[in-house]
Amino acid sequence: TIAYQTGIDPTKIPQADGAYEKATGSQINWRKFESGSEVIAAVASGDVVIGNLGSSPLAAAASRGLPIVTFLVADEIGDAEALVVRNGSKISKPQDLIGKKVAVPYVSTTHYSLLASLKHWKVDPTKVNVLNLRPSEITAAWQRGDIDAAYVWDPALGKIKASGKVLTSSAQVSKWGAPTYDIWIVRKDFADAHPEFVNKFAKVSLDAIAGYVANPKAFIANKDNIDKISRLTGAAPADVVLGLQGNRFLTQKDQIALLQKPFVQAVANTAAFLKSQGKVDSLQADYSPYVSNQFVKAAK
Amino acid sequence: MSSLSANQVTVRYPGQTRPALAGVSLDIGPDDLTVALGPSGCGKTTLLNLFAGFVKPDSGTISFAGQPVTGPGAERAVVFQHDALLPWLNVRDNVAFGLRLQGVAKAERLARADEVLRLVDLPEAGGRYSWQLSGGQRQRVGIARALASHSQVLLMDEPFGALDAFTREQMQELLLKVWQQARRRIFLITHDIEEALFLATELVLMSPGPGRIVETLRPGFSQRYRAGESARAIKSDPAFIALREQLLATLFDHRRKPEEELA
Amino acid sequence: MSSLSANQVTVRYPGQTRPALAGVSLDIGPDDLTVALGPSGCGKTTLLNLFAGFVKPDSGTISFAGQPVTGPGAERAVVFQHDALLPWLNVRDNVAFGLRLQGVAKAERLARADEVLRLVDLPEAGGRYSWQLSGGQRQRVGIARALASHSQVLLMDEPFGALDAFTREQMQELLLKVWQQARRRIFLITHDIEEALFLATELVLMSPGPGRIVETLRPGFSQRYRAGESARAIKSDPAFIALREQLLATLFDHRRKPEEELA
Amino acid sequence: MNTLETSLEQRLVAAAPKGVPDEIEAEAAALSPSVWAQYRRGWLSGISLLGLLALWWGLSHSGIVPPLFLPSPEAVLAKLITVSTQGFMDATLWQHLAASLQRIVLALAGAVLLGIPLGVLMGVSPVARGLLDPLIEAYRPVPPLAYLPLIVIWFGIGELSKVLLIFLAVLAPVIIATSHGVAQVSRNRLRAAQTLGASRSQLLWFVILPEALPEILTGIRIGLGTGWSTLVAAELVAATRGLGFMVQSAAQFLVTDVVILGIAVIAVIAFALELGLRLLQRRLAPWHGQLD
Amino acid sequence: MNTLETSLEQRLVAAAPKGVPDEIEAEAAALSPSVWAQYRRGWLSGISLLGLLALWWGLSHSGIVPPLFLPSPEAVLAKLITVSTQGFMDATLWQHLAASLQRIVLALAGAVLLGIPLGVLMGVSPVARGLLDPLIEAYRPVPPLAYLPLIVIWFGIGELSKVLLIFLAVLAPVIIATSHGVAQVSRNRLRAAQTLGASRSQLLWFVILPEALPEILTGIRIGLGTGWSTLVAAELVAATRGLGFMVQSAAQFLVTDVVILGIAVIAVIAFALELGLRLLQRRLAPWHGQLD
Ligand SMILES: Nc1ncnc2c1ncn2[C@@H]1O[C@H](COP(=O)(O)OP(=O)(O)OP(=O)(O)O)[C@@H](O)[C@H]1O
Ligand SMILES: Nc1ncnc2c1ncn2[C@@H]1O[C@H](COP(=O)(O)OP(=O)(O)OP(=O)(O)O)[C@@H](O)[C@H]1O
Ligand SMILES: [Mg+2]
Ligand SMILES: [Mg+2]
Repeated sequence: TIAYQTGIDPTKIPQADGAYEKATGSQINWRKFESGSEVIAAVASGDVVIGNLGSSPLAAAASRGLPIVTFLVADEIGDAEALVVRNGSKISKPQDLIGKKVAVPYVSTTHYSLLASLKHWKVDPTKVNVLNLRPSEITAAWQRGDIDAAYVWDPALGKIKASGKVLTSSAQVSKWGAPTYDIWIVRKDFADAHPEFVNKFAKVSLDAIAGYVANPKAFIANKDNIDKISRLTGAAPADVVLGLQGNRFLTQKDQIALLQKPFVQAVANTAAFLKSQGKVDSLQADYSPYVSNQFVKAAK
Repeated sequence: MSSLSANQVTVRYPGQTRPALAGVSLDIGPDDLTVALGPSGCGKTTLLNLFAGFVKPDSGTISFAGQPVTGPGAERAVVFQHDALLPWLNVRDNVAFGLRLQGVAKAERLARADEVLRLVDLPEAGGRYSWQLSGGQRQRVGIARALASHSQVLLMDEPFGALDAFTREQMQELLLKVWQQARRRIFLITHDIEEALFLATELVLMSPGPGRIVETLRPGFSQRYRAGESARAIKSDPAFIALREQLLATLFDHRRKPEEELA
Repeated sequence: MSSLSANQVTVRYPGQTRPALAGVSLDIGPDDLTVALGPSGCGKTTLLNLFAGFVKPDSGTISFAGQPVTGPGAERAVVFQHDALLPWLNVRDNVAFGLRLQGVAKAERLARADEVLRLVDLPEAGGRYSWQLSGGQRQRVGIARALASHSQVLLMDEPFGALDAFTREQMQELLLKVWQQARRRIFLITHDIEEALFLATELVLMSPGPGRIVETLRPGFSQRYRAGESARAIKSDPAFIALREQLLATLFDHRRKPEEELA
Repeated sequence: MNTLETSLEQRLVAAAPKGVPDEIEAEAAALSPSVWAQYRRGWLSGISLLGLLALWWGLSHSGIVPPLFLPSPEAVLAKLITVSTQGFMDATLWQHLAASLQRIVLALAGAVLLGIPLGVLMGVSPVARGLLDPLIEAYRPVPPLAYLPLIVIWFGIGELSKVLLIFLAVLAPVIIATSHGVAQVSRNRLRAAQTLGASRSQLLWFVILPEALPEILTGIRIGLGTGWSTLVAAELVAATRGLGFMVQSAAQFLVTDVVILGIAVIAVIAFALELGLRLLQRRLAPWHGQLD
Repeated sequence: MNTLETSLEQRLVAAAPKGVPDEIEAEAAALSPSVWAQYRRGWLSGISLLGLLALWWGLSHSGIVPPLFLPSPEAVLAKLITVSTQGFMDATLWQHLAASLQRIVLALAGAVLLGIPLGVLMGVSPVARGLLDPLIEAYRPVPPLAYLPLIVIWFGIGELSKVLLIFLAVLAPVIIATSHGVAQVSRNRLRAAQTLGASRSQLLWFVILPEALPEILTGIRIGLGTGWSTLVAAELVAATRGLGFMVQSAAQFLVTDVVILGIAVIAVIAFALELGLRLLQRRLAPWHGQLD
């Protein structure tokens, strides 16, 4: 069984086509999850062996010592997640956020990104009124003018951009040293027992990503692709296009490089950050056991 | 004119082929103590329910003091066959309940309740609850509740059915005193022929299938009691005994002819 | 030995200072039809509840055929003061209920129910529900239910209280027939002195405050009925009438001395 | 709530109806004296639902609420057609409905099969009540969303977890209502049955259960309501089909018309089940509400 | 469920107790004949809770379940101390508790103030029943998670929305139980009061409400349970404090011990409120369960 979320990326195409099944020669149960913490719970229960989630839930899970390995990066989040301030909220620079209401879904990558940007701006997070809202409620609250800013993803992002302006986006935050990713994890015992399955899984994914990276315009122009993604995620076709454009997808070469020191560092940073926020009790001494590029490498 | 009257009333319960009452007329005047006597299921309770306003006739009318009766009202107090006391109130509060509804002050209504409880020979039951009483005690609380109210009519469904002979006679005398002093019209159902004879100014004999009034008597013994004769004396008067035996024979005769009573 | 007996039983209800029964002993033998008579609240129902196994004595013992009574049982059928019929069953099924519990086949038990319903003069009420009956009809269904079962003892709490004179006499005769044929022990509570005299082989007079047995009579008229004399004849026998008047006087005497009956 | 009870007005005023029923219908009529009253009530209910619809229509067309949050009835109707033919999230409306219904029915069956015996036990035995009561009272108030992760960890992400969650929501009301109903059985009727020789189990089957039946059915009805309302929570767990899943997925992508459609379908289906249960209640316990 | 009802066994066997109460205590004793039975029941409840604790301890120490999923009781106890002194998510346990309690109490008060009159109306008038019944039946089964966005758009992200959500969860059981209780008031008692001159409103205050009271309180108790169980959903709406918020955040960070702690606190507080309500029920309706 494999857990996926409704992130928008090219690997949804082989998923829709049944290419994963063909390549691995086994039956795959695809299950959709709402949030990273639920994926973690499912993976922990043993019912799910491979799962898709954001990097900050991963940091939380790894800090709790869950036996999982990150073997593939779906994308690096770019402009698909952004901090938008509402027109009329009188926020023009980061310092204006003080005392304002900023909504994020807690424990999501945007939560991390928001806090990271506040740190970058040297704004005291305790002086900003950070509220926990799910994307659908963010849209509703935004409409009423109950919140002044929000850090979310599409389609809520698209809706609120219409009456606001982007203060920063994850592409920016990434440059400030706090990148966020959508990644795939695998249970360690499963990876040890069936490495070839994980290899094949990585290969199919990488091929799909390569197909997109090679010519994004053509990919998007192909209505068939968009429809498949739309059907799997429930997103409107227009939102699919935005989603694809808003993220940076990494080729095999990039991934091999990333899934070593840099990514371990990113996870460690995230975890340390969560700890400083009092969200995590203790840190692991070393996060490298939770990251491996061997499967991406083997996917040749 | 100021009487409680049923005029050609017919009542048919849902799903029954034969009416429970058919074309019954009865008039309870200001000075009347009307007693209904008749076999089980002949419609006595149904007639009382009509007077009380609990049941509406299918045809015919019920009126009180010239006004049609459309529902229950404080001027017509009822003593139920099965007490219908309020279990969350103690006996005293149950008896005072009618006065409380009328807005009588607490001290006054409780004093009145205690007085009436003495009358029904339950002077010390005031603090109890109805489920702590015996059958006959409950019945007397029900009577006390009706007596404590200032109704103009008393409708009583076998009020003394669960009482021993002595208490019963006490209650009969009490009832006659109330009738005489307060001038209330009274409609009473009983199965006790002696009681019916002793109390009634007007005695109606009813018969089932369909329920109707077959005979009306005016025994007149209650007037003698009112005039000062003692209850014992009246009940052992040979005239009384003769009438009792005669009535008994009538009732038995009526019943010996096989008549179906149930539809 | 095979009798139903109370031995020095005392019952005190929670929160009451005076016991409802104090040191009562009573033995109902195989051929007995014991009748209890006494003022309201003297503990008759309490005594019946002890025999039925509904109430446990605070001291003393209840035993049946040598065995202590620890709870209700099929050998002791009860007719309740307030019917206690099952509202989800029609009259016929209510009457057949005891047989159904015993596993009697449907056709047989319904036939038996119809037969007993005829005996209590309700031949056509079988298909109705209890809430569609008059007070007296309900009471008779309760009697029929107890009669239909094959109990060895019948415990009856004012079973004929809501019946007219004619039906009442019918039921009395029915009861005597049952007693005579089926040889059931019977314990019956009544407020009707004539009824008590007519039915009882043993008549216990009870008195309240605390409840106790003050006198025991053995009238012997039911044996005469069993021997073939007619009910009317017995009841108009001067000996019967004399005893009735005497008993009435006794009861009235007992009561005239003011005794508090409530604690 | 309960179409069975005669209304207060009926009880206050009169017992005798106007018409004279046919002799053949006599018996049946005796059991349902208020056919007319019910007919009139159906009519009133229609009015109030129409009113709700009108309010919705008015609100959505007035422009006070943007269509993103309250799509118009027409839009939802149109969506009904597309979703039921083309589907949403890889399944048609009917497939979603079937998946959810199956879960609800399984959970309900489980809750009834376990809850009624437990409730009876608690109503009958003070020991059972003493032991079980704190357990039920302890789990009952805990929000399903709070123990969702625990359920997933312990029972996985299969159907079991989803059904279990709904089951737990239905169970408590069924147990509570059953034990309440059982504990209120008339003492005199119990005694009467005992003196007719009823064994403990006969007492249960022939007196306690029939008398508690209306209350048990009320408990099931309340339980079914809470069951439906945990549907979304249950289908947060790795569902691929189901109305709750559909609503939740649609909400994530702000496809509000599908959300409202899902809500409406849940309301309609739950209402239909509720009416069915009431009918059952009326069939099984016609005597209910007829006593003094 | 209800400590009020005499148990079946009590009702089956005997009315007369063993001891002879003091004359002074007589009156009081008459109202609570089963003090001893209750004492014994408390003891049994203690056993069953201890059993639960032992099971938990055993499971968590056996190693079958990793502590990440089932922390040991000691760990949770330790967490209780840190969370109540140092706090979690920027607030101490007591602040979370206070925030949630305030919401629950407000919602409960609202539901009682609105639900009882509505329930009475529905129990009394067939017209009100016809009109209101479908509305209640339509909203009742809808999962709160599904209409959360609508609540936010209409009522914002303030306390109102949170309280409203809990309020709606409590309201339905209160209305249902009230209308059910009102509709079951004894016809003869109503008639008796009418013949003593009770006006419509006196009937309501002096007969209908007292008689329906035990059932209304049962409805409130059930409603309070469902209210607690929507706490997490309610506190998804931009809460910064609250037990539901605490549990939800902890679950997302996999801080299982805080999740369990939150669940335990909810259970304990809800249980305490429940016991209070039962006590109230016993005080207000001592006669309940005493009738044949
Ligand atoms: N709700 C009802 N539905 C159908 N039939 C009924 C109903 N109530 C009473 N009856 C029938 O109507 C007839 C008259 O009943 P009613 O209660 O008036 O008799 P009654 O004279 O008071 O008898 P009793 O002396 O036994 O109390 C009876 O045959 C009874 O079976
Ligand atoms: N549950 C109870 N709690 C307290 N006292 C009670 C209870 N039941 C009965 N009593 C009292 O016990 C006494 C005897 O009651 P019991 O019912 O045996 O009288 P009874 O002889 O049957 O009277 P009746 O002829 O009026 O039915 C009465 O004084 C009554 O008030
Ligand atoms: Mg009658
Ligand atoms: Mg008695």
